[in-house]
Parts: sequence; C-alpha cells; structure tokens
Amino acid sequence: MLSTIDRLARPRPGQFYMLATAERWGGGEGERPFLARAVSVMRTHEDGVIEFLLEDVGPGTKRLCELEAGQELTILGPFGNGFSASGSETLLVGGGIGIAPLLELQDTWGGLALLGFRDAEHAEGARLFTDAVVATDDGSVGHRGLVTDLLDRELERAPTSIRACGPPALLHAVKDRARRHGVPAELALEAPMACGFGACYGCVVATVDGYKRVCLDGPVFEAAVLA
Amino acid sequence: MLSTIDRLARPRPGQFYMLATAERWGGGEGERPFLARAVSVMRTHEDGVIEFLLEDVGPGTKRLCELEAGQELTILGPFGNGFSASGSETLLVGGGIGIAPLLELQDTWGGLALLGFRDAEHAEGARLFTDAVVATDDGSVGHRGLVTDLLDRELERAPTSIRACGPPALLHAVKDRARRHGVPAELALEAPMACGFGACYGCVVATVDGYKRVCLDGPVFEAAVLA
Amino acid sequence: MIEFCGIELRHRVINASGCFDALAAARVFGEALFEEFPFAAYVSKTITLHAREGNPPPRLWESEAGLINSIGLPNRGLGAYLENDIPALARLPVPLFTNVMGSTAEEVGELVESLEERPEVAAIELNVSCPNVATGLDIGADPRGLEALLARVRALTAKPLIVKLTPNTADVAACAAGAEAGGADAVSLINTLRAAALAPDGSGLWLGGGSGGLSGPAIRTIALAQVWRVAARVAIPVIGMGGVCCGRDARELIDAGAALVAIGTESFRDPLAGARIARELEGSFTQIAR
Amino acid sequence: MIEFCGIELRHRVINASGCFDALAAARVFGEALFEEFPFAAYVSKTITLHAREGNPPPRLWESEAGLINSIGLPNRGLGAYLENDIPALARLPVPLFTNVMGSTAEEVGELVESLEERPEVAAIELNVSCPNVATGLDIGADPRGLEALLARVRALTAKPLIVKLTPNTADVAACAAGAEAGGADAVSLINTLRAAALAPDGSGLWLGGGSGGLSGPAIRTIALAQVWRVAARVAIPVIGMGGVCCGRDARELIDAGAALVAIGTESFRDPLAGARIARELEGSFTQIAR
Ligand SMILES: Cc1cc2nc3c(=O)[nH]c(=O)nc-3n(C[C@H](O)[C@H](O)[C@H](O)COP(=O)(O)OP(=O)(O)OC[C@H]3O[C@@H](n4cnc5c(N)ncnc54)[C@H](O)[C@@H]3O)c2cc1C
Ligand SMILES: Cc1cc2nc3c(=O)[nH]c(=O)nc-3n(C[C@H](O)[C@H](O)[C@H](O)COP(=O)(O)OP(=O)(O)OC[C@H]3O[C@@H](n4cnc5c(N)ncnc54)[C@H](O)[C@@H]3O)c2cc1C
Ligand SMILES: Cc1cc2nc3c(=O)[nH]c(=O)nc-3n(C[C@H](O)[C@H](O)[C@H](O)COP(=O)(O)O)c2cc1C
Ligand SMILES: Cc1cc2nc3c(=O)[nH]c(=O)nc-3n(C[C@H](O)[C@H](O)[C@H](O)COP(=O)(O)O)c2cc1C
Ligand code: FES
Ligand code: FES
Repeated sequence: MLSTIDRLARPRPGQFYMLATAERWGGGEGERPFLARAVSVMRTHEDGVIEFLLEDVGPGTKRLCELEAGQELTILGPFGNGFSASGSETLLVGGGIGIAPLLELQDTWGGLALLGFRDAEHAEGARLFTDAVVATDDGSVGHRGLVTDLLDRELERAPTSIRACGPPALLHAVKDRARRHGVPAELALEAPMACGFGACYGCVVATVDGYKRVCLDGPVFEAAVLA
Repeated sequence: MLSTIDRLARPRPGQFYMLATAERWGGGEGERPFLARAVSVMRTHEDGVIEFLLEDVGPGTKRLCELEAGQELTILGPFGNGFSASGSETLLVGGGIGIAPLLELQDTWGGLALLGFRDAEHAEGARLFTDAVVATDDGSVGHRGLVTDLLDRELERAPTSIRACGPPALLHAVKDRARRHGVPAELALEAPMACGFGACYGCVVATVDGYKRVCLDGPVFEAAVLA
Repeated sequence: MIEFCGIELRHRVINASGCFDALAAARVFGEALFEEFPFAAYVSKTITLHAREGNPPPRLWESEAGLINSIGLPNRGLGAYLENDIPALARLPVPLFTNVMGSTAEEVGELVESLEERPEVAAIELNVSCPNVATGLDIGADPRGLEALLARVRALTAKPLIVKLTPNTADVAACAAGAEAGGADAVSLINTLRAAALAPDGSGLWLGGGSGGLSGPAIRTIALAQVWRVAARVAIPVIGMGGVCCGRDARELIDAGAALVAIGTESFRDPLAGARIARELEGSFTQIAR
Repeated sequence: MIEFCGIELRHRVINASGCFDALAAARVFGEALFEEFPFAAYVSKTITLHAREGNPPPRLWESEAGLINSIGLPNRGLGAYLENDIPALARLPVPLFTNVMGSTAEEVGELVESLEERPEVAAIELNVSCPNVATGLDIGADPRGLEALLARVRALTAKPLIVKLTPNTADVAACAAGAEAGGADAVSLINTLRAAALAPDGSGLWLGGGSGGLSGPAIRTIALAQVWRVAARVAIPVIGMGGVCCGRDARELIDAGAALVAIGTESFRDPLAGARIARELEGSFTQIAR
C-alpha cells in the first residue's frame, strides 16, 4: 500500500495515476522499469491524500513496493474516465488487485462488494471494505470457489447495475452474465501503457466501433461496447 | 570508504578489483552504471578484509558510495601487476583519489609519501599514512601548492626510486622529473575499463612498444616505457 | 526566436511524430496546454491517404532502457484530418508540421498536394519508413529511389518538405544526400529501429504486429552517430531525435549537427519534457570542433 | 552433447568474437580456466592478414544499458596467430573457431587457405563488417557481393564456414540468404551497431576511432528481431548474439531460431557468464510456435 498527496485534483472512482520513483527507476530485472506504471486510486481523503494498492508482479511494482516513507514519487494524473455514478443497488465485483478501484467506488456511492482472491493472504485487502462478501480459491476465507459464484447468487436479486475490475477471465465472466441477465455493467480494464494520457496509442482495446485507447476512453467501458 | 573480504587472494600493492553492487546497478544518470568499476586496493588486513577508497565522480562511484553495510557487492579480482617491491628510500607520490594504492604500498614496504589534494576536506585520507607530507591547492593543510613542489625538494636527497598514482597531469610531471634526475619511477595508470582482465582491449595505453592493456600489463608501468 | 526553413520557432525542441497527441492532451490536461505548449512546433502523427485501424494489441513492450512499439500508424485518413484535425490544431500557439506516409509515389503526391492547399500547415514531413510492396524494404532505404520520390513531390508544394529518414538502411547519409538532391528542405532522424519481443508465456512474438520499433535511451547513441554522419554529408538542416531525455542529450545532438531536436518516448514519461529540455538547453552552450 | 556443423559441443553457449581472450584469461585466472572453460567453443577475436595496432584510445564508452567500443581489431596478424596463438589455444578443452577479416576477396581467400591447413581450427568465422574501400559500405551489406565472396572462398576449405553478418544493412535476411547461396555453413549475428559518443568536455567525438559499435542489453531486442528474420529465411544454422545476459535471454534467441548463442559484453561483467547461462538454459524448455 502506497500513499501520496494530490492537492490539485480530486480523482473519481476508477481513475488512475502513472507512478514512478524519482530515484533508481530502472536497473532492475532486464534493466527495467523504464516507463511509469498505471495504478488505480484505491482511496482518497479530504486532505488530498490518495492511497494505492500495489501487488509486486514485476520490476515496476517491485520498485514501487520498495519505496520508503519520505522518498520521492513521480506522479502523473488523475487519468481516465472513471466509473459513472452508481447507487446502493449496484454490485461491485472485484478480483485480486482489481479490488482497488472498487473501494473508492463503495466509499463514494455504496453498493455491495463481491471480492475474489487466491487465498487468505491476498484477501487481506477485503478488510478495507464496509460491506463485502469474499470468495477464495482455496476456501481459506469466505466462499470456497470463484467470485462469480457469489455474483450468480446476487443476480437473483436483480441488481440495477454491475461495476467490475479484475483479471481478464473475471471481466469476461461478468460481461457474459450481465448480457444474459440484461443488467448494465461497467468494466475497468487494464492494458500495457506507455503514457496514460492518449499520446502513444499503445493501450487500445477492441470495441464495437474500433480500437479505443484504454487510458483516454477508459479504463472503464460499458460491457456492451467491448468487441 | 568501502570494505569487503577476499579469502582466496592476497592482493599486492597497486592491484585493483572490479566492483559493482548486486542490486540496482544501473538506473542512475544516463541509465548507468552498466559495467563494473575498477577500484584500487587501499589497504588489506590479515583476516582477508580489503579496504577501498572511493570518490563520487559519476554514477558508478556514486552507487558504490551509497552501498550500506551488509548489502551485496559484486567483486572480481585482484587484477593487474601491482607495484614492484620497494624500500624505505622510495618516494610515494600521490594526488587525490590516487593516494589509495600508495597506502597499501607504504604499509608493505615503507617509504615517505608526498600527497597532494584540492583542499583540507579531500586531504582527510592522508591521515591513514604513517609517514606523509601533504600539499593542498588552497593551502588549508600542509604546503600551499602542488605536490610536485614537495617532490622537487625531496629529489635533492637522491631517492632510489619513485612510485606515483594520481591524475594524468601529476603522472606526467613525475615522469618528467624522474627522467631529468635519472630516478626510476613506476606509475599506476587509470583507463576506462570494461572487463579488467584483458578481454576487451579497451584500456590500452601507448608504450614504446605499442599499445598495452592497462588492466593486464599494468596498471603499473615504468615511466620510461610510456610513449 | 529560431529560424527553421523560413519558419520562426520559440526554441529548438519539437515533438517526435506519433509521440504526442495535442488533441488528446488538451482533453486530459485542459485548454491551458494550448497556451503553454511544451514544443516549439507540433508534429502530427503519420497521416495516410485512407483510414487505418492500426495493429492489434499488444502494441507495447518495455525493453532494456527503451520501448518497442507496434502501433501500426492508426489514423482516420487524410479526409478526416483535413476536415476535423486541422481546424482544431490551428488553435495551437505553434506551427503545425504534418507527417504523412504513402505506399506509392502517387499516394505521397496526393497527400502533399492536399496539404499544400492548407495555410494552417507550416511544413510537411514525409515518413519514408513504409515498406516498398515490391522489394519489402523501406521505400526510404534506397538513395536513388528517395531522390526520385522527392523530385516528383517537390514540384507539388512550396511548403518546406522534411524527409523522416529510415534507420533501416546500410547508409543513412547516402539516403539523406538523395533526399537533398531530390529537393528536400530538411531531413529528420532517427525513426525507430526494428526490434522484437517474445511473449513471457512462450507463445511466440509478443506484439500484435509481429516485430516493432525500438525507441528511447537504448537508441540514443545510434541516433547520435547517424545525425553526425548525415549533418556532415548534407547542407540542409537536420532534425535530430532518438532517446533524448534531458538538455544534455539534446545538446549532444545539436553538437552533432542538428538544427532542431525532437522528443519522442521521453514525452510519455513527462508530458512537459519538451519545455523542460528547451529550458535545460538554454543553459548549455558547448560549441565543438566537428 | 550438441552437434553444430558436424562439431560436437558440450552446450549451446559460446563466446562472441573479441569479447574473451582465452590466453589473457589464463594468465589472470590461472590454468584452471583451461579445464573448466566457460564456453562450449572458443571463438578468436578477428585475425587480419597483417598486424594491426588498433584504434587510439579512448576505445570505450558506457552508454544507456550498453557499451560502445572502438577497438579497431588489434591483432598481430595471421603469421603470429598461426605460429604463436594456435599452439597455445590448442590446449583448450573446446573446439577452436577462428574469426578472420579481409578487406578484399583475395585477402579473405588467403586467410581461409592458411587456416584450412591447421587441424587445430574447427571452424572459420568470416567477419564481413569490414568497410568496402570502393563503396564505403560493409562488404557484407550487399547480398550479391556476399554470395560472390562466399562462392570464391568456399572452394578453399572443407571446414565449416560461418559468416558473421553485419547489422548495418537494409535487409539482413537477404544477406544471410546470399551467404547461404554462396555456400556458407552457418551465419552469426548480430555484430555491433554503429553508435557514437561525445566527450563530456565538448571537445568532439569521444572515441579515438571516431564512431564505434554498440553492444549489450540495449541491442538485445534488435538482435532478437534480426535472428528471427534470418532463421525464418535460411536453412543453415544461426548463431545468435546481442545483449544476452542470462539464460532467459539465451532461451529467447533459441526460440527465435538460433542453434547456438554467443555471449559478448556480459562476459566483461562476469567471466564465467558462459557457464552460468548454459546452466540456466538447461532449466528452460520453451518450445514456441514460429
Ligand atoms: C488502468 C490501470 C490500473 C492499474 N491499477 C493497478 C493497481 O492499482 N495496482 C497494481 O498493482 N497494478 C495495477 N495495474 C497494473 C500495472 O500497471 C501493470 O501490471 C504493470 O505492468 C506492472 O509493472 P511491473 O513492471 O511490475 O510488471 P511487468 O513486468 O510489467 O509485468 C506485468 C505484465 O506485463 C506483461 N509484461 C511482462 N514483461 C513486459 C515487458 N517487458 N513489457 C511489457 N509488458 C510486459 C506480462 O503480461 C506481465 O504479466 C493497473 C494497470 C492499468 C492499465
Ligand atoms: C586501475 C584503476 C584503479 C582505480 N582506482 C580507483 C579508486 O581506488 N577509487 C576511485 O574512486 N576510483 C578509482 N578508479 C577510477 C574509476 O574506476 C573511474 O573513475 C570510473 O569510471 C568511475 O565511474 P563513475 O561512473 O563513477 O564515473 P564516470 O561516469 O565513469 O566518469 C569518470 C570519468 O570517465 C569519463 N566518462 C564520463 N562518462 C563516461 C561514459 N559514459 N563512458 C565512459 N567514460 C565516461 C569522464 O572522463 C569522467 O571524468 C580507478 C580506475 C582504474 C582504471
Ligand atoms: C509509440 C510511438 C509511435 C510513433 N509513431 C510514429 C509515427 O506515427 N510517425 C513517425 O514518423 N514516427 C513515429 N514514431 C517514431 C518517433 O517519431 C521517433 O522517430 C522515435 O521514437 C525515436 O525518438 P525517441 O527515442 O525520442 O522516441 C513513433 C514512436 C513511438 C515510440
Ligand atoms: C569490445 C568488443 C570487441 C569486439 N571485437 C570483435 C571482433 O574482433 N570481431 C567480431 O566479429 N566481433 C567483435 N565484437 C562484436 C561481438 O562479437 C558481438 O557481435 C557484439 O558485441 C554483440 O554481442 P553482445 O551484445 O553480447 O556484446 C566485439 C564486441 C565488443 C564489445
Ligand atoms: S497509454 Fe499511451 S495512449 Fe494510452
Ligand atoms: S579492461 Fe578490458 S582489456 Fe583491459
């Protein structure tokens, strides 16, 4: 978990920042990292403090996780469209590190969170939510199985809409169910990003009307527009 | 000042090691450092501990200076020929960071050290010597002026030989005086090095019989053989 | 003020084509960007005669001190550019350079002719890194072919013609000389170097487009060598680019003979890099023996 | 055991020419090196007909994730190599590949003929990155010229002929095909890419030789792309090199189609890199769709 201050902007749920360390960004595995890394806003505070949730999956997140209190962070943002406003009848479906943007979303507009993790250790983050049901692959916490099992159960109660963030497989499953149940869903996508502000055209995703830049037109897309 | 242990070899005065940090070597100014850095043995101890003296002149020495106790160092060596044995009548002439190899030399074979520095702060290292005369450009310690002034004085006493290490200008001045006074001199040279063990042919210096690799045939050369 | 091919520029730092989208940036950073634009001129990304979707993702790979991209020149085509982009870009406080690419001399001619009619366009940059359908080599890789292409389109416009040379050639200086002989007003280099990445899961080439182009610090010293050679060979001004991250890097390209310096990949890490590097440049005044 | 052009090798990792001096290493690390040699074969640095002093210093510049060298192929010439080096190198526990360069077809022929007579030499590598006096381009940059050169020297030896391709060409795959058509038994790539550095004090080009060659991690993805293209084009085995630092890098070149992997610059940082990378390679078995 990492936190910094942005006095200029008040990010909206689902938006992200591009983060890098000011010192020794680079020189890790394969001489990386080189570019900044996209990281979702997990939680914001009145005083402008912004909190991020990081999982060490490579040289960039590793370096960010190593950052010690007081060391300089290079930060650009907030970027992206973010989620549209939702209500208490909205289901928030998150998997793994994908739970981050859903916390700020719940803090802002409420809604029940359905969160899936590998195991108890990774499920730690769920504690931050005020209202959440958890599933773990190994059953060490909450429901043993997939978060989509929880979603199927909740879908009976006819939620007004769904907001999801997590690994591609999860988003795919959510998109699928949303269509079948005719429930509108917004999915927060990930893509490799070089800039974060529409300059490189590197982060595109296929939609019903062609490739769109995830950083500029997303990262949140209506499930229905994704090809 | 940096120290490490080499249980395998007992380096001789004038030899050097190639040093790098195991973590985050790279990612500094200009994405450097990339290659290891040549560093002279300043002092050795019975238990195999070797001490180095470092001056931060760029990304490599900067990173090495940042190294904290216990952090891993990548070390290759000892390399180079080192100085030939000398006696108490030998003059040791050093300038700046070039004083490092002369300390081990004095500890081993004695001799009076004539040391030149920019100012008092840089002259700190002189304290390590048992028998040394100091000159500083600003006169903040010892003689105000060049170390070669001290050398000229000492040359009157007809020393048996000279050993020198320091910036090119100093070595040039020593070579000059050695020739004029017919006193044999050994100069420890520096050159940009990629390997340190004769593999790259990158560190050559011009001698009376062609280019020689400083890392392999040096870093110590008789003044007379240098072209 | 600096003068480049008769165009007045605030300083020597511009953006590299395809590395800064002024319209997207305005959406993200606000209209203020139009007042304090980081670059002395705005170079559009490559425009083609017909719309292109670009390559399938993934389009990016982070390599050792660099970036490999396989974007595939997505753009809405000349028509949309003339109709929508030019009016919007006309609000920029700096001159507009339009970068175009055609796969045949006819296409290039058509692109140049239509831009000639637009006063908003200050200069035209020709991207000749497009593979020649016949040989498979970049159309800009052969000095004679390049001279012929220039000779042909030169007649179609009075605007400054900048040739964005391809680095995928045996002799970039000869290509620059060919462009000059054909009537180019300036050359720009280097474009990205062909590179590839493999998917971590062992499923083959990572990039949707197959191979891609390497940019960033990794290619800086290659750019420096090519700019040096080209500047020594031609009399027309040279726009140097490739891995420039700071004022010192820019100064080195200028010392190598570049009149202007373009910033590409570094703008991804710092959208204000152009202004920062122009500031850092002002401080430095090396003038070296060539 | 691995088989390469009829030669048995312990593993797939050899040294890149000019990046490891076995005789110097034996002096520094002791005779033990001859027992546990880090490479599966020893490739000599380039030998020329006549002795060469090499370029004036400075010869090295550390660049972004790489190294620029301008060594200038110093060597004592063919005569001294045959007389002094070969007998000393014969004590190596691995096959000896001798790398040679001539500035004319006659010179190359003379070099190949004299090596043909020496049983200690297992294979001959032709460095064709030498500038052609007429065109100024590398003699290996033109596919047809390369084919002609090979056709001529092929007749002079029964030993495997490896052509060390130059990356300074518009189409490396075509050059590889030319070498194959001329009768080469294998190709090796990539050689260093032309690069330059400026002296920090503003006094001009830093390297005594003017420009130099870039190696190391910075060029790894360029090497990967060229090896992929060449392996897809020719049937003869490919020796891949360029920025390999670890088993994963070597594995990627093999996945791209290389039969052997050569280690250059990384051996400067770790003289035992060859053995380490060979060990790391054993662990990995990606086999990918090409
Ligand atoms: C909008 C958005 C929001 C995000 N929010 C968060 C967040 O809140 N917390 C968080 O931890 N992460 C978040 N991410 C993901 C994170 O930005 C990426 O995983 C990032 O790539 C991690 O960098 P790394 O160097 O640690 O790992 P990488 O080395 O980049 O590996 C991550 C993945 O990228 C691919 N990859 C591997 N090597 C390379 C390479 N050389 N070049 C390109 N791709 C490669 C592989 O598929 C690998 O699984 C977000 C991403 C986006 C787009
Ligand atoms: C045998 C030997 C013994 C040495 N002993 C010591 C010692 O005991 N203590 C000590 O502090 N130093 C010692 N040195 C010097 C040290 O190894 C070099 O100064 C080294 O280059 C420092 O690396 P750096 O990255 O800190 O500085 P660098 O950035 O390498 O700058 C050092 C000098 O190298 C040149 N330079 C600048 N940039 C580059 C570049 N990109 N590529 C190549 N050259 C460049 C410039 O002339 C600059 O003044 C020794 C050198 C040798 C050869
Ligand atoms: C993501 C990306 C997109 C690019 N698109 C174009 C383009 O559309 N047209 C073009 O001529 N060059 C294009 N380039 C090449 C750059 O203009 C520049 O020549 C190259 O990136 C080297 O500069 P740099 O190292 O500063 O990025 C692109 C480069 C990148 C990284
Ligand atoms: C210092 C140095 C000297 C080299 N000398 C030669 C040489 O004599 N002959 C040759 O064919 N290649 C030579 N090369 C090129 C290497 O063999 C290799 O092709 C290149 O360095 C890329 O591999 P790397 O990135 O692993 O170093 C040399 C490279 C370096 C760095
Ligand atoms: S990350 Fe560059 S356009 Fe989206
Ligand atoms: S440093 Fe490589 S030969 Fe001396």
